[in-house]
Amino acid sequence: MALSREQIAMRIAQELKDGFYVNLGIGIPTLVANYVPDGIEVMLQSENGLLGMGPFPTEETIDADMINAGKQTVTAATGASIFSSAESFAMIRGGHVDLTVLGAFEVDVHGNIASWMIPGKLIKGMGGAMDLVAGADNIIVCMTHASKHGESKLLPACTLPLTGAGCIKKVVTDLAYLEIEDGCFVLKERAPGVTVEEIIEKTAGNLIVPDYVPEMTFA
Amino acid sequence: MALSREQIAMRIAQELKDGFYVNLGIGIPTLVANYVPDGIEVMLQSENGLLGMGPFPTEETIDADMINAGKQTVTAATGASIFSSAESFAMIRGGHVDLTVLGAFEVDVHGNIASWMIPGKLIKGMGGAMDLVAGADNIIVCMTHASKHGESKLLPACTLPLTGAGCIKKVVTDLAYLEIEDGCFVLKERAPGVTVEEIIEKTAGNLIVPDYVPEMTFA
Amino acid sequence: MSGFDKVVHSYEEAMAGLEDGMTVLAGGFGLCGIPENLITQIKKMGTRDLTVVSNNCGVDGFGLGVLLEDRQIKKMVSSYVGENALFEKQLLAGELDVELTPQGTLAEKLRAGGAGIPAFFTATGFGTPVAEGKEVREFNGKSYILEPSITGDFAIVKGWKADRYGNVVYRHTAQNFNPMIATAGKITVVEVEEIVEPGALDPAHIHTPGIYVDRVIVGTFEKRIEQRTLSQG
Amino acid sequence: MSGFDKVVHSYEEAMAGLEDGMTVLAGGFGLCGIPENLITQIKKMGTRDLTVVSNNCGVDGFGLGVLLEDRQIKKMVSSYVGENALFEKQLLAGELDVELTPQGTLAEKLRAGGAGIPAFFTATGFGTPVAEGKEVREFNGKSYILEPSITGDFAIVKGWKADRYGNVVYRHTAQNFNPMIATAGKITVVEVEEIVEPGALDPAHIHTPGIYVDRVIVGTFEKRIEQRTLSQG
Repeated sequence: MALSREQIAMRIAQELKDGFYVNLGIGIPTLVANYVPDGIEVMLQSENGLLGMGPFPTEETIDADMINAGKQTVTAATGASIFSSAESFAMIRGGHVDLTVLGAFEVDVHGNIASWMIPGKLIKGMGGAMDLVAGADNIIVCMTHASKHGESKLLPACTLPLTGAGCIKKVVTDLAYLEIEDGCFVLKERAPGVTVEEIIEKTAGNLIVPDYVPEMTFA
Repeated sequence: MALSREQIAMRIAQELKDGFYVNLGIGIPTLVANYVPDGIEVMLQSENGLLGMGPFPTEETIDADMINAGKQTVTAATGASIFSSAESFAMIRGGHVDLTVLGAFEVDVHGNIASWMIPGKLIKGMGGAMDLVAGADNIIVCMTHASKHGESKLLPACTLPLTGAGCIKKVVTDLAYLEIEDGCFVLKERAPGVTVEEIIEKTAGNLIVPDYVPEMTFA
Repeated sequence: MSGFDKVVHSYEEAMAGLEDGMTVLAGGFGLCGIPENLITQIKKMGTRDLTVVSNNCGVDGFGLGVLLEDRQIKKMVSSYVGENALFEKQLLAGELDVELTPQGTLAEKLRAGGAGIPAFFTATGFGTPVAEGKEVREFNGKSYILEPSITGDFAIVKGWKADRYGNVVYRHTAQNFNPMIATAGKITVVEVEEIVEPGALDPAHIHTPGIYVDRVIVGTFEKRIEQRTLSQG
Repeated sequence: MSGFDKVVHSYEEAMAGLEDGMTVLAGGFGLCGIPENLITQIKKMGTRDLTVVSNNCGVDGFGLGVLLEDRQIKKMVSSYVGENALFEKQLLAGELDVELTPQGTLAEKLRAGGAGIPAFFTATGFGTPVAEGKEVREFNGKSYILEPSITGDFAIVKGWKADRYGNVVYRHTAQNFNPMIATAGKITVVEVEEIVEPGALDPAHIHTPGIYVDRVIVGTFEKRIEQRTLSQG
């Protein structure tokens, strides 16, 4: 069975380590915050200028001046700091964020990512995504393995305008966890009940399949 | 009579305007703060990270954590702000300081200034002087017109390593106030009792002398 | 001795000198920390052919979106311009030019502009459409592109508290782009919720030192919320 | 759950990992805001062949000056190195290499290093010995030189108060180079006068967010004054 959005988030959350500073993109990445493993503390960085994002506010504490990068009203956690956009991207560009999780339209075997523009449709803009992928060493891309029409999103080469070049090493899809090495996708884990054959079929880019591909486990 | 150090400072202080942000170098420039004209308020910027430098402290208020760029203990004036060295030089380099006053070994007709190094003697370093002269539009150099041995410090071309190239337009010496225009010194004012002939004699760089050169006046 | 009393008492005074064709830098992220009333004043003035640099362009009918209604904006420099139907329409009709700039690069361009840095290298955008026509250079085996800085004729900023010297503090995440914007305008206008007495702001905790600020005005703000999200229970 | 408890309890722990030949970035301006005890620890450790980046090199017998006594410093990157006889002696004897860097360029190099900017253009130093061997480029008719950024293996920082998350505030002008230094070290160690409870620091007024800080230690400080100047009467 393909993973649900929540399960994708749960699998990504297994990559968190105690003391990590983490930037979570909009959509499935945001859900990762709900599955931080027990015994682990992470701090969420929001690129509009908040390190230490807390939960959503209540009717009593809601404040138009306290939002996250998704423009949602939030709170500040204990130990938070608030700063300018320049300082925020100094952290991001300077490689100080330990893990960045974001969605994508396509990734390819060279670690390229396309996530911000579909020519012919309106361009909404890249926001902070280009800075995030250029600045981070540790990025997890999460997306469905294939489009609704069955077209692979894991490609030999991205077809859409890039967000970043050669910067992606880890991908979690609804079918698998893969790493990108030496111009190939390497299949590391498969979703429970999903066959290696299905993954092979839905991966357009060069795929290395080890002899044994474990199923993901969820606590 | 050549101007005293205090008179040089007084003459420079006449260039202050209400609302100016001013950076004063070490030595005679520091004295300018003592002669701010009545009815005028200026704020002093100290490049170690203080905008709004106040007077020296008392025995009661002295604080090792509150110094100026000359490493003297100071106080903060009302309306002061304190910030990092990067922010301080963002102000300076970005041209936000209205007037910079500093000393020099030599200036020349091209607006070059040498103030930080005498080869063969020890090099102590340029500190913030190179940033100050590169960032400011409005700089007044103050110095003695000639060395103790009578050698002019207003030259056709600086002989010492430069602090900045083509950045000086105004010079106040113990003998005269001069401006630098189109590769010449232009004699604007002379010290009370100092003859045009003495200034000509002690100015090695090309000097333009208008028909009438007024004496400086001090209130 | 009025040199350090930067407080003005009308929005006309606050925006005096703004002319057709100028570049306006506007603080804010989404609708958070935007100079609402200074934008409204630009709408009232009817100034045209503006180049506006701001992370976003407001929404239909609020924030910078209101300047689209009478086509006052010729060009937008932003990182994200979604959530605005009128923007989309004018862009597709070729009535509006847009220069999309990565958010961190935009923030740094504004900081650099205010700090006298004309250009800097960044890895952001290398290998993407953003890099087109830009110099690429390697440092320590990684590729970077050269990005020029941004300055403007006017900077319009939303602060929380200011004193008459123009020292400003921002409230929570309404800080965002405002501090950099404040440094990069030939004329910087800050509107705030409260003007405090000289000395009331702690010198060590001023976000924008007064040296960057030309005019301060106190206003009232709607502070519209874009995504009202509340905790469950 | 100790990931965000960055407090260490000995200076040995604070400087663990420092090795011969490393680059150390040290905060402070003159003797103001210097990490006195972290410097003393380096002296104790006897680490050699260090490249030290700091605006100044202390004075004879205090601050970074103590690292000259056993010739632990191979190279200094500074803007001003006066007031230090031993420094002068070692420099003239060819035992010490010094790279003089304009103060504002030094501050910006450190900020850029921490912010992932490998190089930037500045007008500072154009036409002077500082520009030798550096690329010159014109922007809007003015000449600028390209300056590379600086990062280090260790950053040693003096703060006032910190919490266990590594959030730091500085006191008065003891701030100076410390915030940029804090961002530019692979390992950043901050010594402070007081460690406060989580939540005690106002999030909007933290000078150095904890993301830059690896270790925090509380110490006592001599805070020597270089130029004791008092008002007349």
